[in-house]
Amino acid sequence: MVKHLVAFLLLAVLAAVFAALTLGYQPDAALNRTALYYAENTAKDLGAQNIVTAIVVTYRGLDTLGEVTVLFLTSAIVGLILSTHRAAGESRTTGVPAAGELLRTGSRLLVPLILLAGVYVFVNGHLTPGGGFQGGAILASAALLLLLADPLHRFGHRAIAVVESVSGLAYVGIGLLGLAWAGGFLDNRILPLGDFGTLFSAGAIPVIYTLIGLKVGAEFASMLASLSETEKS
Amino acid sequence: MADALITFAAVLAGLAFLLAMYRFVRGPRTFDRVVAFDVMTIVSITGIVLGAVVEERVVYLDVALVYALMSFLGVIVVARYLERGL
Amino acid sequence: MAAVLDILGGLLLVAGTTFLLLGGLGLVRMPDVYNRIQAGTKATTLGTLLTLAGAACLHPDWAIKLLLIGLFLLFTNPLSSQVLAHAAHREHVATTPATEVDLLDEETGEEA
Amino acid sequence: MDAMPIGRMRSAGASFVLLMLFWVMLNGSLASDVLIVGAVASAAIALIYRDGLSIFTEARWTPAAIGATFGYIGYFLKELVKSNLHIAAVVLDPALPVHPGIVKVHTRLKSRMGRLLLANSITLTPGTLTVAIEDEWLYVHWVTMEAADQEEATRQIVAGFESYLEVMYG
Repeated sequence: MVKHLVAFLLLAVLAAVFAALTLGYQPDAALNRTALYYAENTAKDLGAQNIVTAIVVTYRGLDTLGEVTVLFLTSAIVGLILSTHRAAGESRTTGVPAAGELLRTGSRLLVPLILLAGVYVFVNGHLTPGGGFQGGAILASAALLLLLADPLHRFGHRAIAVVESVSGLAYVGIGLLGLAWAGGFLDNRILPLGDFGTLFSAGAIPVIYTLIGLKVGAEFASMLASLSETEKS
Repeated sequence: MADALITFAAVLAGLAFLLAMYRFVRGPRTFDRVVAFDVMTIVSITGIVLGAVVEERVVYLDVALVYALMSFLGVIVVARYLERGL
Repeated sequence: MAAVLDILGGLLLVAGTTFLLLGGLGLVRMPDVYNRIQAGTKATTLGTLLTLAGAACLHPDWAIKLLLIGLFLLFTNPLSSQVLAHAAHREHVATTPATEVDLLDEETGEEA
Repeated sequence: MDAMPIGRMRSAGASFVLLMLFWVMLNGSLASDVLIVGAVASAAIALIYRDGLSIFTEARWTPAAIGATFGYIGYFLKELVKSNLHIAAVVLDPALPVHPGIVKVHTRLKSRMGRLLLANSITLTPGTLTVAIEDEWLYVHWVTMEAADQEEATRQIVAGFESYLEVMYG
């Protein structure tokens, strides 16, 4: 009883703090200098409708490359640590209740649709909220659904690794092309900017986001694969 | 008139959310909480759609779709975990 | 014409959220997990569909995307409920004492 | 890639059609750039994910099946509304008149899509929730159980949808 009371009180305090924060929030009436620059020049310079995407992919493209690298290192380390466990007992597969028929059929219907939704999110990164990281996470959630429907599913490590490295290399390659043909590393103006607001616009941003999406998806999927195989054996 | 109806709808959705939250807190079993969580996420989808209507931003609907996907996966992940199938 | 659509849309929104509210009420009142899943799934599915229809009336140009969300929900929502109910049954979550028969228990030979 | 068997090709084609439909609805546009990207992505997914199913995979394309599809949609929507009024009546009744049970019912459907749609439909219709499906038996949780007898329960729960789905998918 006392425990409940304490939990309730804590919740109430938390609610009060958040309420005070939200009610007291006053958005700035004018954009500050940096924001103003991006707001005014993004559409003109890069042809991207989504300013956040333009900042992430081009203005601060190098940071994004760093983030992708961090993610790559994480997945590599997860794979490395778990692979030592995996060697022990590879084939023990009993004791896992199989998924029902409905989940198996349903997942075979939904996995392709989820993959396509992921593609939609990263291809349209310059037009709508979302982008490479979000789309990649959705791709990986399709892999998670596969695993839920069949806990013993084995992913093709080689295929995942190929997708990962090819998209990573192509990403850096496009960055270098920007250095050669346009203003600098990861400049998106190596491709024509196109009509503002259409799918083929904003230069190389959709291409870069597609590569980031594939890379992130492959990294998450390989982490999932390592984790699931360790659990089962 | 339509604005008043939208506000009323938002209030009803909020009440539904609170009822689900009550079940989430009360339990008693994890499964009850998962059901409550499922209902809460779906009420949130309605909330997102209402938000899109009020703000007149079609892009919010993409968020609603991804949210629907995540709520579906979330429930299945927990269900499979609880029956030790993951 | 637009005014009529607006009112219709608003009414559909209210109808949809009313069903959501009933679903929430069912969640609170129903005696065991299985009955709660029943109330939750049905009410939220129709409730959300009606809300989506209402939004489509208010913004006819969004209709296709709203239809897509509705179709997606029609497949995923019952599926997750079924998986959850099956998991609850496998873990032997008790049914309410009012339950009359449980033919799944003895026949499927799932490990106890 | 070696030559694909005809069955695989048909199945990949069905997946591609569904994915393309999904893509166009998602984008809400028929512009050529949208279609090109969608076709490439859909083809890649349909070819790479070989276990993919689509609502068209096992569908029959006879005129009767197309008629049955419309009949099914109408019947389903009617049952969905009825189901919610039923739940509302139960929940709002102060006495909470539930006498649930899990009954076993029989289905004749063989195709995977047909069975998935049947189970989903049953879950969304008055007072019933599919808990499991094994071979030709469905285990259904019923909030207000009206018949424990297997044949009677099958007639009440399954028969309505099955008659349509049998024509659509077999």
